[in-house]
Amino acid sequence: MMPEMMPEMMDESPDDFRARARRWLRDNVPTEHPPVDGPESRAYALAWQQRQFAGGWAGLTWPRAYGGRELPVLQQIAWFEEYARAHAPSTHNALFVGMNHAGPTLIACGSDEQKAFHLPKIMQGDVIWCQGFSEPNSGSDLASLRTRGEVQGDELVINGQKIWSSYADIADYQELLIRTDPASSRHHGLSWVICPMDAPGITVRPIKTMAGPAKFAEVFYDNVRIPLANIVGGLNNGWKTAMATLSFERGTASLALQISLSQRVEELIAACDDVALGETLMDLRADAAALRAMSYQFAIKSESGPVGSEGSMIRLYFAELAQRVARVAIDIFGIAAPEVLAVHGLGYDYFDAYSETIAGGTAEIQRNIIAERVLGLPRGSR
Amino acid sequence: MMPEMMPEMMDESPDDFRARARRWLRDNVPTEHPPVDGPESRAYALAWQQRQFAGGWAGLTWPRAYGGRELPVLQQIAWFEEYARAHAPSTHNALFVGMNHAGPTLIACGSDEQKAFHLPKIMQGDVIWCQGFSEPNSGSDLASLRTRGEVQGDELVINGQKIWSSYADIADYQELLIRTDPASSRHHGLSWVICPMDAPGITVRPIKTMAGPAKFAEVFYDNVRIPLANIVGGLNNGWKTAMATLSFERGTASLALQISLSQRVEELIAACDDVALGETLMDLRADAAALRAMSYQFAIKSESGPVGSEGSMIRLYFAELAQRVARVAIDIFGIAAPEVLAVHGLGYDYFDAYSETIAGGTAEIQRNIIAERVLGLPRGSR
Amino acid sequence: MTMFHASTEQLELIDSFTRPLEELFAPARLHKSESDYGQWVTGAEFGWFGISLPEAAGGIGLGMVEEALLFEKFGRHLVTPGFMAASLAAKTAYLCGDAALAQQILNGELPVAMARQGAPGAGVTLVDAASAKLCLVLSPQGTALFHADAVVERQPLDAAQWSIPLQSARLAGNAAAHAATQKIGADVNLLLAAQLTGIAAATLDMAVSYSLLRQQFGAPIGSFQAIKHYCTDMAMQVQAAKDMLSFGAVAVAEARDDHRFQAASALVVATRAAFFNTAKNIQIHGGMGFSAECDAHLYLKRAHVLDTLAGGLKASRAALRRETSIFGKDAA
Amino acid sequence: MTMFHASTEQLELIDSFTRPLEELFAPARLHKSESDYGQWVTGAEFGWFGISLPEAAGGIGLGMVEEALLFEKFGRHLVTPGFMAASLAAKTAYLCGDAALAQQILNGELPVAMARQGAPGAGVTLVDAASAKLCLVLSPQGTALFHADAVVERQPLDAAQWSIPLQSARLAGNAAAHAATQKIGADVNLLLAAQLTGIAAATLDMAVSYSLLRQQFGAPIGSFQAIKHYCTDMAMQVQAAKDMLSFGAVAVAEARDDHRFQAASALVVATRAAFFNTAKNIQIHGGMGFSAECDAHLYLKRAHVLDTLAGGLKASRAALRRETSIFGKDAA
Repeated sequence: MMPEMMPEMMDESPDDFRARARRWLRDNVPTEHPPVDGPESRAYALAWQQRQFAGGWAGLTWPRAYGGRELPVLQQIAWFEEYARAHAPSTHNALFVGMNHAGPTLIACGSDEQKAFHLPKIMQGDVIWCQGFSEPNSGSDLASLRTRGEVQGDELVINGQKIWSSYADIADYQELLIRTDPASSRHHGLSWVICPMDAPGITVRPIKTMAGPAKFAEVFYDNVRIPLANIVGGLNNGWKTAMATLSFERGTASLALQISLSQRVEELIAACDDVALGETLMDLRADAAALRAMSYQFAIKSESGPVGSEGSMIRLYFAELAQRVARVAIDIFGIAAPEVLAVHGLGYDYFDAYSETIAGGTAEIQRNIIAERVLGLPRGSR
Repeated sequence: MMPEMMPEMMDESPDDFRARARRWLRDNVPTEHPPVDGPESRAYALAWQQRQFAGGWAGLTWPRAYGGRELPVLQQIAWFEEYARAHAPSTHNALFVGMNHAGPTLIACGSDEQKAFHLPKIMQGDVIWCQGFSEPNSGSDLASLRTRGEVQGDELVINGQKIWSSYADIADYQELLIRTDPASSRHHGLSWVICPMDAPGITVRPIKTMAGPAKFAEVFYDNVRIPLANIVGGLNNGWKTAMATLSFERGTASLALQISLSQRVEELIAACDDVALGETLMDLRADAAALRAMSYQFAIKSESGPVGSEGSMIRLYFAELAQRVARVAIDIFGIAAPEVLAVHGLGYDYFDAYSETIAGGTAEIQRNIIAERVLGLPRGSR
Repeated sequence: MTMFHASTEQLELIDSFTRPLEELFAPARLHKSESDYGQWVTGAEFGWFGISLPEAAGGIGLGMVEEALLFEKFGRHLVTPGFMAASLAAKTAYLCGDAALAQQILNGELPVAMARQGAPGAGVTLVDAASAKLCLVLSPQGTALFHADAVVERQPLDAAQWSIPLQSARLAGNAAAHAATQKIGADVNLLLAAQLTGIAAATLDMAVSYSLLRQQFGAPIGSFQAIKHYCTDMAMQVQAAKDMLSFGAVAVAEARDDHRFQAASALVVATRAAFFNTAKNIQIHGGMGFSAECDAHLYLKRAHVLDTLAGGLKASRAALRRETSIFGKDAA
Repeated sequence: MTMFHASTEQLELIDSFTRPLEELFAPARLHKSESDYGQWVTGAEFGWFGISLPEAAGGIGLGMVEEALLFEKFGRHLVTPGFMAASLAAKTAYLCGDAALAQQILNGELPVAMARQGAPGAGVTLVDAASAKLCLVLSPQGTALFHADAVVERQPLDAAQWSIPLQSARLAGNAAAHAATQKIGADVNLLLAAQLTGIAAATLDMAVSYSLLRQQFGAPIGSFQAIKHYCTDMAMQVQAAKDMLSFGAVAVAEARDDHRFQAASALVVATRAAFFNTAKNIQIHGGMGFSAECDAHLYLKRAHVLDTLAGGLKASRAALRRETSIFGKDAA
């Protein structure tokens, strides 16, 4: 299925692009609320992705060769802004890993075969991906991971355990980071592997969170056999591949979330008549505006070459702003109000916000990374 | 000169004690504002100490043998509360080191001769003491200090440099911490020495601070000769002696300041009609009450035996509360108001408050100490 | 001798008095059942509802210092706010001269739930009320004890979200209180502060233990400065909350002039301590702290419930504003 | 192509345009003399007062993006707010049609001081005004340009305290403005935000340099996590303030619908960044940071002066409240 191709897209103005996006979203955004977890959330996410793809709105910056639109990142931002404005389903859903981690990683490091096979499936809403990086003893210290893949012929035999794998229970594929050189340590000797979740030997145990839904899971690997051809970026070169993924996550992947955060702040401003909280809300309003300005800057810079660890700063700024917004919301509405919890996966859930400074590397580790890589401060022990 | 001894003091009730303190303060607190630095501040501080001693209010908890009153620490607290309530001159003046560092250290570690000679002089307002611990390269890392004292016969010959020595330019004596074992490192091989500030070879260079007054000084030692008899607590045992001093500082020494902070908060509450700041002020009011409760608890415990590093917590809590109070004051009054700066050395000066988390060991080092000694967390690199 | 803080004897007494908590009220129980009403009779039998009422009235005959220490333990164990409701209800009935009602509450015959009303006529938030026969309503007007039936139009909120049954409801227009008083505001503040202090203390302990245990980068995370400083900040919050609670409880017990000021301060300090510590505890526990299996979120959620019963931090600050500090300008 | 941020070319242009700052306006100069009026003519000669005015009017003919970048540099070098007064005064005169007055200001013939008035009839705070011939008064009513004599009853505040001459004063009752406008509120906010951003950036640089240099416990203090995290927080403040400034300046330059919202946001973000970073910079410098010899306090004090000229953070927030975000409810 090819996306509908508007003839005017080639040379339409930014304003026209926006207007067209707004119209499409007005007519197509689902009115029913997204299910929070389980098979229903899979079906919902895939259907919504399929509709976007059919409308020509999926993979806006992805390569044309694999069905993407190869548009400038500012168009992508404009789309996200209209997307958030239209209260479209949160991008932080079951499609997130595919669209924002795995897809971009394949674009950057995948072989032609890998790209040709997987990118269209992701874009068209055929598959769900999940992440397999963290381990019980390697939370913030990713380089210490121990799940191992032994090369046997043209296969890897994988044994070990992953944790905090979001949507693993409903995923088709996993981006799996494992130790493939048994003699290696730290960030050497790892490989980034495409793991089909239906491979024999995989057991998934969902983890309920303090926010309620079981979005995360533990994944156990018992002699799971995966072809060597599923390695992305080269055997024992997984750290570099993984860093590419993380830099995407930390950069623009959360753009739509960032923008919907601005919107959330405006809702709170409208709902709040408390003077002291009103001052706090003005700080949040300004900070959300700054976050948008930072994201634009990052996106613009990322078009003219690889960007550094500044993405980590934006990610952390977003995480802490999201927590401050969630906290003010509960101060305004109280614990009994539906405006506070389970607000349809839009990232506004007060409890969910606690994960923002934990998932994808704790805020403390992010601060170390920024201090060392952006500011050039010396490594010390942590 | 012996202090006036009220016959009823022996068995007067706490309420009577308070009432008597209040009457005396009402009649005796100087009306003129204390000079902030220089010889005038010396004369003012000594005269006020002499008046308190003559009234029977100096050295309330000090040993009777040396002219003190040996009263329970709760009487001392009651005195400080009445003292602050009467807007008496800040205890953080030129007498502070003598009354709160050097005096208590001598009581704890001094020889009978040292106590007999120095304690009455301090209590009676005859002398000013200053501290000589920090060095330019040993700020928070006190154990790294390098000013050395070489034993020659019955004398120490001292060479080196100290910094952040408050009131050194007007002091008679200095509590001086130096390295007396040249082969030693870190906290071994130090000695705590009584250094007469008129000894040949001493040069004092006052340091102006961001708050204006030159309360601090650098002190240079060029072959300064001091009798071995001036060592307190034993040769090469200075770390232990110094820690005794610091524990006093971190415990009850700041009691009067803590209490005047409560008073300051009440002044701000009376002056502020801003709703948002009003909420902040209620937090400060409650926190100042908690500080008082903590200080009482510390004082009560310290009477039944040595107290641990909890004093560090109180000191840090005070420091950060003082900064928050100073910040709200400037938010209420603005930068052009006399209520913000140089408020007569009462510790309310907005700029002065910046030193609270630096002087006597930075807040960061204090947090390490608390984590390791109070909570039992493992030492790491800093 | 003038007292300012709880004595060692009082601390030891309450330690022994609350020994059953370890077994009966392990916080992890809340992963399975959100309500403590199964333990209601146990609470009554231990005398926990009447610690500060005279023995002649069926109480234990101790004072507010002991009661504050007891409820600090209750906070640590996330005991239902119903126990606080029972204690305050018995006291309200007793003060209003209804000794029989007080006795029934103390016996455990009439389980009590607690509700908060923001303003007269406004709705109430009702906590853990399924089995309650009575409802103690806190409001700016004081403490009022109603028959449970007086709380109507109950709309359940998802219990799993807050790890305790919550309902939004309304006081029936014609409801008459069995008993009501404005005299125990300081007691209310102390019991809330005590439980919040217990939560702050328990999460500090959890955080320190985990920091010693959890290894990352080849060392316990407690050896890293960031974690150390979090723990220190938590410890300072606990120290402030505990000493303020103890100081406030003695002031109330001795009926000192400043007792209402001290109790209100205790609530403001303890509420902030509980929120700070429960959040930092989750952060220190990392991904584990965010999982439902970990106890960390139970403490956070309970802090919110207790804060809601207090009317919110804003209301607690407003209550403090109405008091006069002994260091106020007019005090000199 | 739609612009959202300052271009590389604009950044480079301003870099070259401000090269003299390094030599002429080293922040340490303020340890000796608090006023920059000795450099007034220099500022005029460099064209710094009219960067965004048309060349025909005697300006440089660039826009608000370049002007914001220029004033960010001025913030870094703690250049007197008088330069901001000159720029805004020239613009006010120009917009009111008084080209001759604008020209005299641009020439440096008429030095300008800046004053803040909280409300009509209220007193003003006057900054660095000794040699000024004109006074630009900022108030919620807009920007008004007076003869310096119109500012009366001047009471000097201790200049040494704030490292710049400050006076509290009053606008004479019969004073008539030479020119006044309500149209350049966004420009005012941007120039204030720019200087505060420069302060935040300069103190970040100072803190990082010192953290690399200063040794304690046998290692540079920048290797300790607490210092690292302070520096990171400072860097995030700078990144937010800089990008917000650049984004806001482009919005103003392109007269976008949301330009006032963006400029007001820039001021709120930059003010908090400046206060956060100047305070943390002092803390990181330890005892040295508290000494008068160190530059650290100069930045803190200037942040307060600029915030005062903005009317205070509270007023800046109130100004932001009056604007509508493009993400407001009614925007959809």
